[in-house]
Order: sequence, then C-alpha cells, then structure tokens
Amino acid sequence: MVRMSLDELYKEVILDHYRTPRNRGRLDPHDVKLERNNPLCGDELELYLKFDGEDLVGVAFEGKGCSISMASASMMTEKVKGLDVKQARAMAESIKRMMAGEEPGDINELGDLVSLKGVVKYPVRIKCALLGWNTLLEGLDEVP
Amino acid sequence: MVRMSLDELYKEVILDHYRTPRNRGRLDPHDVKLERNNPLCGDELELYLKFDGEDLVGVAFEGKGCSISMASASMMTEKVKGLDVKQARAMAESIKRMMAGEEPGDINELGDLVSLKGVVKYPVRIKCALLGWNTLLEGLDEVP
Amino acid sequence: MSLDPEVVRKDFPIFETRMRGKRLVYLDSANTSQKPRQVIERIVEFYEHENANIHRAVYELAERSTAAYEGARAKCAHFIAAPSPRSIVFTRGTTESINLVRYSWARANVREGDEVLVTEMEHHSNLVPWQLLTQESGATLRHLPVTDDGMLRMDLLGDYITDKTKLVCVGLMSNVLGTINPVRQLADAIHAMGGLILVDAAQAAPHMPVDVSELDADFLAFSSHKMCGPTGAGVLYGRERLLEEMPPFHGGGEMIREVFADHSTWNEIPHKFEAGTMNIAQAVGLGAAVDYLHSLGMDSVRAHEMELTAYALERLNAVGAEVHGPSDVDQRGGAISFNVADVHPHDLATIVDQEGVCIRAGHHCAQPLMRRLGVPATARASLYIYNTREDVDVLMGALEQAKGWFA
Amino acid sequence: MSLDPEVVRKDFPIFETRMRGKRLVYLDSANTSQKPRQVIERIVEFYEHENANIHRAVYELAERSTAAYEGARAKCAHFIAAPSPRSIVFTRGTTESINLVRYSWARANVREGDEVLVTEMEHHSNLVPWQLLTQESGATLRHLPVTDDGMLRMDLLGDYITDKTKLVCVGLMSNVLGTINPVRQLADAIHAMGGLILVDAAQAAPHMPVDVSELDADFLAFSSHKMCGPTGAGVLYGRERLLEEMPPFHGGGEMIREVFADHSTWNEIPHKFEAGTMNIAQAVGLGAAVDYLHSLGMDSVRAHEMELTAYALERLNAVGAEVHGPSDVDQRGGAISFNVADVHPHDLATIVDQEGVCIRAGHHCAQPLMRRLGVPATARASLYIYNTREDVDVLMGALEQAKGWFA
Ligand SMILES: Cc1ncc(COP(=O)(O)O)c(C=O)c1O
Ligand SMILES: Cc1ncc(COP(=O)(O)O)c(C=O)c1O
Repeated sequence: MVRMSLDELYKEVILDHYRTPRNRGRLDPHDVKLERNNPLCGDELELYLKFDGEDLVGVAFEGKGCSISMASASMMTEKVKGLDVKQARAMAESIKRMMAGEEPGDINELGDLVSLKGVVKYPVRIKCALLGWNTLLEGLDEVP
Repeated sequence: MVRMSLDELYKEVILDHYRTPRNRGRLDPHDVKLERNNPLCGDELELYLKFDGEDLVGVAFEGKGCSISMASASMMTEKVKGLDVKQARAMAESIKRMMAGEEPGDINELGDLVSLKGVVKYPVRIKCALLGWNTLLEGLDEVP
Repeated sequence: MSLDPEVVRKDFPIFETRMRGKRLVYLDSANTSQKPRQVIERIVEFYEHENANIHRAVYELAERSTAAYEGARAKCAHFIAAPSPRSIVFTRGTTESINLVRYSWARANVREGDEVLVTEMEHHSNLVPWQLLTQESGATLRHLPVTDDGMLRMDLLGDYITDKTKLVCVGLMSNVLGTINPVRQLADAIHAMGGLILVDAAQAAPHMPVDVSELDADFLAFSSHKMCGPTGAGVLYGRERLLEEMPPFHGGGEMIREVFADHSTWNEIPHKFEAGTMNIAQAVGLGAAVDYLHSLGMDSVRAHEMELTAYALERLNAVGAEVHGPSDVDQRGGAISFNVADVHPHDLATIVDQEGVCIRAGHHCAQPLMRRLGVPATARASLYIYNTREDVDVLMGALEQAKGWFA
Repeated sequence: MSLDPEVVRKDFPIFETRMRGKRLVYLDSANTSQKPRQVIERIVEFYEHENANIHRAVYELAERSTAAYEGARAKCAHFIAAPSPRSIVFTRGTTESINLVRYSWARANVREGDEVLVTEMEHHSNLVPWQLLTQESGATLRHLPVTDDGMLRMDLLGDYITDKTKLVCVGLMSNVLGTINPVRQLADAIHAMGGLILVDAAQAAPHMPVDVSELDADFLAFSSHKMCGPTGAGVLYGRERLLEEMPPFHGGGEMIREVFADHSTWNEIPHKFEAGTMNIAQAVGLGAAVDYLHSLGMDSVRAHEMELTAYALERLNAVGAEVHGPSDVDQRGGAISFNVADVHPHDLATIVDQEGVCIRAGHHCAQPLMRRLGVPATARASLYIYNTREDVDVLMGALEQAKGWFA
C-alpha cells in the first residue's frame, strides 16, 4: 500500500468545504429526511431533500464527522442541487466508481469532486467520503 | 516422554488376566451394582459387590475394554475379595498413588498389582488401569 | 496433475521429527491434519508484519491486517464455490459453526411439533447440538438409519423427511466409515418440503472438491485444522438471504451498527456474526491452507486418497481386519475404521505407536454409530496428502506385531 | 525489578518493520497488542513438533499436545490466582467468554422481573449480550451511571444493586477512560444480595496484577490477543461450583461423557464447556504469553505504565487536548482517550499515521459512553510494555502537525 502525501488527501478545496460547509442546516419544508451514520467511526449525517417533480430543488445536511465526510457531503449538496433524479443518481454512481478505484466517467462533470480522488489511497476513509452519497442514493429512491 | 519397551506395559501377568479374567460375570445376589465407563475410549465396566457387615465377601465384574482395563479389574477382584471396606479402600488409594507416579506404600501387599506400574509411562492408559479401582471406591461408599 | 506424497511430505516440518528414532507415520488426519511450512510461515509473517486489529482502525497496519483477513474470507468462499464472501462467517471450527446455526437460526425457526433430522452416523458435533435444541424447543429429533455397510437408508427418506422436518443435518463424509453421503438428494428432498439442510463438511472439505451450489446446501460447516490450517478457525457458509434474516449469535464489538443503552442494531453480514476480536491470524492461516490445497488441486488430493485407500483396504482385508464402511473407494474417503480380532483398539494404538505410527482408537465422537456397528470402539487409520504406501506398509507390520502380543 | 521498554521492544519482531521509513510507534495496544518472539516461536514449535488433537488419542504426539494445552490452562489459572485449572475455560476471547455466561448461566438463572446491572462505561461486548439476554428473558437491564471524570457513581449503589439484581457486569479497567473500577466493592454489594458478578478483565489482565480471590469474582473474562498472546484465544474463569451447575454451552465432541440417540451426559469441568476441537495452538501461545509477562513481572508492567501514562497525560494537557477519564494514574491504566479542538479524531489518526504512529479513532466499542461524554468519537492512544517516552514525544509532534492542517 503506497501512501501519497497528505496534500493529496487534504486538498485545499476539501479543507475549505470542511471549514465552511455549504447548505448546512435543516431544510424546511422538505420531502425526504434521512439519518445515516458510519457505525465504525461514529460519523453522523442528516440529509434533507426537496423535489419539484423529478427535479432536486433543495438539498441540505446536518452532521458531525471528520473532514472527509463533512466536506464530501457539502460538495455533494452544491453539485446535485438542480439536477434531476436520474442525473443525481448518475453522479453518485460516478463517485462510488471513483472510490472503488475505477474510472469515474466524465471527469469534467465532476469538477471539484475530483479532489476526492485522493481518498482512494486511504481505504478506511472511503466510507467517510461516501456517507453523503450513499445517503443521497437512498433518498432518491424515496422521491414522492 | 521416555517410553519403556512394551514388555513393561504388557507384562505376562496382565496378559494372563486379560485372556483369563477372574471373577467375571454377574454376582447374584449382590448388594451393590455399579456401571461406569471411560467416555474417551468407550471402555465399560459393571461391578458387583456383596458385603457381610464391613467385609467384602463377593466381587465380580462384567465389561468390555482394552487389556489394561480388563486385566486391572480382574486383578482387583482377586485382591480385594475378603478385605474389609477400610482395607479395600486403602488398596485402591495405593493403586491410585502408584498411577500418579508416587510411591504406592507397602509394595508387598500389592503383590501382582505392582505389574500395573508400567502403565504410568503411558499417560492415556492410566484411566484404563483405574476404571475398576475408581468404580470400586464408589461402590465402597454404598456399603449397606 | 498427480500428487507425489513424498514431495508433499517435505512441506511438513513435523515429518522431520523422528518418533523414537523411527519415521513418523501419521495416520490420524481425520482427527487433525499436520501443517505445511507455507501455513506456519504465513502465520509468523502476520504476527511479524501485519498484526493489528481489523476493521476498527485507520492506520496502515490495520489496513494490512484487514486486507489479509478479508482476503482469507474471499479464498474460503472460492474454495467451496460460494457465490460471495458475504456468505462466509469465520468461526472456531465446525462445532462452533453448527452451534451458531442452532443458537441463531434454529432457536428462531424450530418450534414444538417440528422435526430435525440427523443421521445415525453423525459426529457428536452434529448430533448433540440438535439434541439440545429439540429438548429446549419441544421439537422432535429423528435419526435416519444406516445400513450394515455404512450407507444411509435412502429408501426410507419418505418416512423421515416430511412437511414437519425443518432441518436436515448431515455429514458429507463420515469420520468413522468414510462414507460420502448423497447430500444433494437429501437437499432436494428437504427443499421440496420447504425445510433446510445443514452440511457438516468437516471431513469432506479437506479431502475432496466441495461446491455449495452443486450440493444446494443452505448451511455448510468446516474446520481449518483438518485441512492443513491452524487450529482455532473454521467456516460457516450460509445462504446470504438466511444470514440476513437470522438474529445475531454473540453480542459484542464489531457485530453492531448502533448501540443504545437498551437496544442495538446490527452490522451487515457476515460481520453480524463475528462479535469481538476474531481469530484473525488463524483466518489468515486458513487462507494460506486454502492456497496450499489449491496448489495441489483438490481433484489430485481426492485421486491420491482414493488410490491409497484402495491399497489400505486391500492390505487390511489381507491381515483379516474387520473394516467398517463401504468397500468401494468411489463411495468413501480415507478414514478407515477397523477391528482386529482379539486385540482391543486401544492396545492396537499403543502397540503401533511404538513403531512411530499414529492411529486413533475409541468411539471417534460417534457413540450412537458404535452401538449401531455393535462395537465398543474401533481403531481408525485416516489418510491424507502426505501419506504413502510405505506408511500403510509400516502400519501393517505394526498390526502383525500387535496380533502377536495377544495371540 | 523495573522494566526497560527499549529492551522489551527488542523482543517484538514487528518493531523491526519501519512504517514508511519511520519508527513504528504503536499506541493501540488496548485494541490488540503486538507479539513477542517468545510467543511466535512457541506457536511454531507446537505446529512443528507437537501438533495433534488433544485428549482423544493414545499416541505420543497426542500426549505432547495434551500436555502443552493443559499446561497452558494451569498457567492461566496461576496468572489470575485461580484456585484450580478446573475453573479455567478456554474461549476465543473476552466476547465469547461473556456470551458463554449469557447462554449458559444466565439463560438458566435470569427470569422475568430480575435485573442485570451493567455500567455506562461498558464495552459493547459486556453490554450487547446483556441487552439480548434481558430482551429474551423479560428481565430488566440497568446502567450504573458514570461521573464527569469517568468514575462509577458508587454513591448510587444502593439504588442499583437490590435483591432483584441477579448479575453485575463490570469492566475492571475501561478501554476508553482507563478507569480502574472498584470491583471488589461491587462484588461485596451484589454478594450481599445473593447475586453474582462478572468481571470483564480484557483491559486489566494485560496491564496489572489480577487476583480473582481478591476481587471475589464469580466470573472473569480476558483475551489473549491483548496480552502478547495470539488472536483466537481467551479465558473464562468461573467458580468451580457455578461451572459444575451450569448447563453446557456448545454441544459437540469432547464436552460429552456419554451420547445416546436422544440425550447425552456431560464431561467434567472445564471440558464440559470446550466442545469440538479447541484452539489448541492458541491456548499454548497464550500460555507462552503468560510466561512472558511473568518474566517481566506484572507489578513492573503496571509501574512502567503508570509512569508513562503520567508523562503522556502531562504532554497531552500541554498541547491543549481534552483528556477523558481520571487524571490520577493510581486510578487508571494507560488507555487515554482525548479530543483535539477543531481536528476530528479520524483526521488526527490519519495524519499521525503518516508519522508511523498508530492510534485509534472512533467510539471504541462504547457508543453509550460516547453519548455520555458528549462526543461522537475520540482519539485514543494506549500504552504497553514496549512503549517509551520517545513514542509519546513522536505522537505529540504529530498532533501538532495535525493541528496545523486544520488551523
Ligand atoms: C473492556 C473490553 N471488554 C471487552 C473487549 C472485547 O474483547 P475481545 O474483542 O478480545 O473479545 C475489549 C476489547 O476490545 C475491551 O477493551
Ligand atoms: C464429521 C465431523 N464433524 C464435525 C467434527 C468437529 O469438528 P471440530 O472438532 O473441528 O469442531 C469432526 C471432527 O472432529 C468431524 O469429523
């Protein structure tokens, strides 16, 4: 197992989202609210989704956790707001592929999210990075 | 663990008792009948005791087992018949001490039984040699 | 690829030990097998370079140990052609695997009036748990009889497998008779009734290819120590759907998702069944044993043992021993129980031990079968990959000697 | 005799491994300890010269393995000053030991309306089994609270230990707070009410002298892997009288006396609780670990850790970390949980790992205690015989770096 230097993991954009999370707080009214956690480390996440038909018009989160889980959730909310269910799901799947060490697909679409790629070298942290995305996938199944 | 040669274990007197067991069969009438076995190897023993007051006037056994367990039981019946409860118990305890590698006490009293001494070098066979004696000790507790 | 036991033997350091100056002739592998250098070294390597607790920590050493442990799980899945590592639960061995099914699945699913079917040739480890279960639940324990040649009475299946039967518990290979049982046929019969089958593969897994899909097994158990692996490890295979529905077995660390003061939720399978610190180094060692057996090829292992079993049966018959179990090597493995007239098995074992030969004497944890065979005990020689014709010859010489003592 | 950790360190081959070119600073021994050469070599020796199944066979190899296994039992008895090896049951570890008491003793003795008392600082392995038991039996589970400094609320004992309390389950040393609990006082209180006490000594046994008579423990559990021994082994101590009365745990080979088709009788203790092939090599390895610790002296082990804990607490306070648990080293062991403002424990662990430092981050299998402390997770550094001041210094340097990243 070769480690990169920490700069690869703690990229500036990640630290930025951790220090200043976007879309943090309750979303009211909302259509879906999900609470999920990472049992191994205690990271907790509450995700709020609001739909207009098939479109995801509101996304917000609350939670406690490490920089990777919180930054990843914050970046996610920014990226998926405005997408439709299908697009959001595709993006979540791309991220999961990236975390499995595969090619994520269209890199341009991912934008900042590519900064999460460094996590792949830290297997135990992958679950942190995916907490938000897995919760999103569950939430999308509940679109009213 | 140093082994002696097999002659030490299978002494002629032991083989003789195995081939021609003494006091084998049911004893009727009897005061005490006990069935015991050695769970590890399946040796089985039925012991019959008949008392006259404190005196052991009848001893017989039935059973299936290896040469050591059967010969030891056979030799026992010969030796303890006619003893009183206290003497019989003392003899059983001598044999147990001998099997624990200690000095058995008065060797002259043991007579042929000393031939069981070779068993000490074969730890797994000690239980075989003691099956009869342990059953006897239990039986003596039931003297009417 | 055929297997040369003299070459295999060189992989096993214990054969460098001489027993009282004599070649060690180890004929008790059905009891426990010897361990090849490859397995011993893997365990040492683990302790010297990877040792850390698994799943729990974020540092690199813990990543290594987790990878080693989960890698072993994948190897075990592959070994029995299980559809996914998720269906592989690590245990201490076959006995614990079976008791896990008893405590978890059976306590929740077997009720008064139900039946559990075992066979007359089961090992105590696949019998006593079901006695305890049925006593506690008020269910009935039934025993499928065995023929005089040591085969299951398959003609009686209709009577023994009914819509009351919730579980059939059967050994794939008998540790006393060597018999290879028609497990697939039993699986089909019980599945037609809506029940499940638990396969005790303690004797089969080390000696022949085992495929859970071909057997259509719902549960299958085996032990590391009988298949070149360390003691203290074993596997319970379970269908994923079943494992998911089953309540947990032990409570403790790792098997939980969230713990509150008065209740908890459970981790995903197979972790739900792996409470506390597991036998990590032993699972890794079992993985190495699987690799070792794969390198020989399970087909070659089986072929070697069939050939050697045929030879041993022939020689035993020639010395007039009474051999229990099937005589056709297609229908049996290399655990050979026998009696020699006038010589009690215990005496036999002691006498051959003087020649450096290890065989077992006793009831082989199958007392009800001993009663069925009408013997208080048998001697058993059991063959494995490192046994040769020479080993069988030494045994035969020692048997002749034993007969001499009691002539 | 005082202990020199730099000398001790040389006994542990893993410290020859460098982590990314750096000295391995292993501060996760409360999770699992590293293994000395003496233990690893003993295991190898067993497999190379003594490997055979125990109790079952008459040949010399089996005598050797039985002697090694039973010898290890005697060593374990001596280690905790148990009156007899008969009171020592081998298990896979603390978690299995506790679940054994749950399945065997508690299922037979705890009824609806009864109470089981745990503490707010118990490890999941000493909590979840009692949740499951009380849910099944209709008994009530109660939790003795913990003070803000991480001590048991002994002032509340009168409310929590009553004539309804059948069992008190308490850790002798907390794996999160380090707290050494007043177990003898709890034992006296519950014994006065006619109940029993189970002591989780998973953290205590490796780090301080433990004496079951002094503690007046009815049951006591510990794990091999935390005390220099192999994974896959542990001990349940039980009072002989209790073990004798208890129903068996697993059904299988070795634990029986006689087996009939539909019922069985049981072997003597402790064998009644050791079904199937046990973790033989692991028990032998645990015996070697006991020898190793004895050679250092448990008083010296404790003295070394007290000194080093005092140093670590001082340094952690100096860098402004919030340390949980008692600050007086007389009242605590060397498992030190802390939080560093602005740096999540997970990030902390990842960053110090880059410096070759292994610490643990998370809930440490004690989620209810985390809620009590009001933190989602903590970082934990835990000390053992091979840790030095230098190790603590390296950790501190790494913590400073971590603070830098999130400043
Ligand atoms: C206090 C305490 N109890 C119980 C356990 C469980 O021990 P094991 O995982 O070895 O079963 C641990 C260790 O994880 C512990 O620290
Ligand atoms: C057929 C069979 N089943 C079960 C067992 C029990 O296996 P273990 O002792 O490894 O738990 C054995 C071995 O002793 C066996 O031969």
